[in-house]
Amino acid sequence: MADEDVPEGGTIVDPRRLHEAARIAEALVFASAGPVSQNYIAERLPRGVDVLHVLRELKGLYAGRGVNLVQVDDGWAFRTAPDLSFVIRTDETEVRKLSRAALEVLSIIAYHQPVTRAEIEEIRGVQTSKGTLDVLMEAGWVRFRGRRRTPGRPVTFGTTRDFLDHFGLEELRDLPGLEELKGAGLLSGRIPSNFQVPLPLGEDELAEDEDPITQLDLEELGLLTPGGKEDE
Amino acid sequence: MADEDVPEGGTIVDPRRLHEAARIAEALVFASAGPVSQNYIAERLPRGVDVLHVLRELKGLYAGRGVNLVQVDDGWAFRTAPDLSFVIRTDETEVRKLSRAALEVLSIIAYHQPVTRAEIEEIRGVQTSKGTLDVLMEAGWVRFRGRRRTPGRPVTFGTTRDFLDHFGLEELRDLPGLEELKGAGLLSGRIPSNFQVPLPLGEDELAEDEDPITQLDLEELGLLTPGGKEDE
Amino acid sequence: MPGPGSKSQKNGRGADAPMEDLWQEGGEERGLSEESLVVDLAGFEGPLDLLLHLARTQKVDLTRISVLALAEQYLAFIDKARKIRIELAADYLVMAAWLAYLKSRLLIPKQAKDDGPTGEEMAASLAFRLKRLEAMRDAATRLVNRNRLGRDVFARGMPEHIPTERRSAFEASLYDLLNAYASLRQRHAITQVTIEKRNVWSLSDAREILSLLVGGFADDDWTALDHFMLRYLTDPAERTTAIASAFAATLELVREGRLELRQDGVFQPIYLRRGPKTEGDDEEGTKNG
Repeated sequence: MADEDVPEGGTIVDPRRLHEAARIAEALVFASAGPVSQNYIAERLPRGVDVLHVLRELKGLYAGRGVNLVQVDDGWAFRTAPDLSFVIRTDETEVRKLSRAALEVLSIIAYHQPVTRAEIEEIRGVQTSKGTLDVLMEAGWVRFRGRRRTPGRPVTFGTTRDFLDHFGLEELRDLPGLEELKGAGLLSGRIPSNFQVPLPLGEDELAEDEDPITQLDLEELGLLTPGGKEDE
Repeated sequence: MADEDVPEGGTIVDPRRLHEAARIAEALVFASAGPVSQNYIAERLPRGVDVLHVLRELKGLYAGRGVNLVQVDDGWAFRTAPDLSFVIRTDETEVRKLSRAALEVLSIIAYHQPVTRAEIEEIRGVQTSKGTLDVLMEAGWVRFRGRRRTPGRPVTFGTTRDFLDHFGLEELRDLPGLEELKGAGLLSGRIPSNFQVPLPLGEDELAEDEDPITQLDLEELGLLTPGGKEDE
Repeated sequence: MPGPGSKSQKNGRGADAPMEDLWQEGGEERGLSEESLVVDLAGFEGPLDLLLHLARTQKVDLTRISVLALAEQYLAFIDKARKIRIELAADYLVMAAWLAYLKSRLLIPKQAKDDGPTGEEMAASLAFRLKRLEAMRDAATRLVNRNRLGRDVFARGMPEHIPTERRSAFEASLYDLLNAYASLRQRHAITQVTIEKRNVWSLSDAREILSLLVGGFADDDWTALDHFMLRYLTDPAERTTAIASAFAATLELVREGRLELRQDGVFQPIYLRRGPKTEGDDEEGTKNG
């Protein structure tokens, strides 16, 4: 109180008004996408309130807490307390959004499983880069299911239990069908009458022309990632 | 971490440790824009600390401030106090505008979930135009929930945590007027027995048949909109 | 960050802000005014919406409306609409038929051995549906007027960290997945559409055929275009295209002097006969196939 600098018109000292001013300053700094300048805050405080006083009070209030009010460049910002960085900066990798291509491949695998890579490419009409399938395998959503009993014995892909968990599905049959995709507006009415959305085959069932995949197959195909990273 | 003196299931009451736990919780929630789940916080608190206790204390601490701690479903988030919106809102702040139909569908889904598309249409008496559900799902407020265990296994819709977050609801039970609507039988799909319409003619004859009108009856009566007819 | 020059002081929306303000098509006129029964269905979302609007004009609790009076109002409305030839969607007519039936059930005493629902039950179910729809609309209004994130309350503007409990390092929602699948399949479905081959007579086909035929005409013999097309066309689906192309071809042949045309009046048959330049001069154009 002693070192208060008094602006024109005198300083408000009414605690209720000061509290209100502090609330405003607090909310402004919190919601802002960058440090907020002192002037910007001052313009929004009740007339006659000393902005610096309010901010210093706030700074003191937050000093011992998990979040601190700090002065950055020309403005004010909230930052988590430096000593708590160990909780915030965890070992987690940053969550990445799945790319459009990966989403497409994943959805084809989900609906058309068991499906071979050639079939995926046929449905998409473009070549699928190796990386896309790798990403989906790495995410733990896609797995090798078996091998098709056709020349070349191509590997078939399917989805995993983690896939169902992540997308909140109880079973594959819960994937919306043609009518439901239309009903939800995801498919427009302008589709040919012979258009079909397949009913995916359950995870554990093997298709008639499908053999289960074996460890040997995986090794033979060179599909095992270095370091024996396969989970099951 | 090293709280070996805490008995199984016991809770820490040492104020210093509680304060430390509060700081961590505060920092975790503060650092994130979206709600942080209670489990996530619990895993990062010192062992033996009752996470709910800590969060409730924090909630009380922030209650009168410019930033409040709010609960959203199983998560916690800091939000600016609603009464300060006038200071924070800028010309750029724009929330998604919904069409009248979309808003109606959204509230039907919120109050009747899990609900099928046919049921939504039955309540509104019109077919849901393509794109209405699509818009709601894209906004992240509505999701496919599962399938109804009835013939045809229709897909059901429900709301998301983002929906709760956006409309400032802690949980679905906080939907405005939910209890009254339930009490009035308006959410059950069945006509409550007290829903008697006095006859303009003053007919005395009482119906012997006291069964409530069932969904099946409504279908027979043609009261159900054509929405469900295509379900093969 | 809140930009300078924000002039937000005044537009703080209270909880009682009218819903219309918040709708996209806010302030849209309803199709019906209470006094003058102006027939216009544009503002209504189906028959139930119209009925609800009519019921509100009774200004009583929906549990106590006179369903009979409501049915009559609706039927009167539909009649009026039909009189001035407004095209009514089928569901409005279905509702009208049902209400007419309901009316008869309410007016005629219940028969002793009648298994169907009584008029009262039917009326109750209608009143219930109206009440439920109204309740949902009220709920929507209350919902939209709540303190909304991004409008009334705000999240941390400068998040430092996105917590995740997902073990997977990738994020995608079911909606993203389904949307990707649906648009992919749709894209390909459309590119693969094969338009059914329509049997179309091209102008040159018609010209060729006509030229051949004209050769067979006797001098001064008028032949109706329709008539000689009939000889050729067994498939009725082909007729329109054939006549159109043939007529265009005749005009071309007339210009070249190979054909003459005659029509006695509007919509009368069109007659053809050989023109002055037919004999022998086949050298250009007519036959190149």
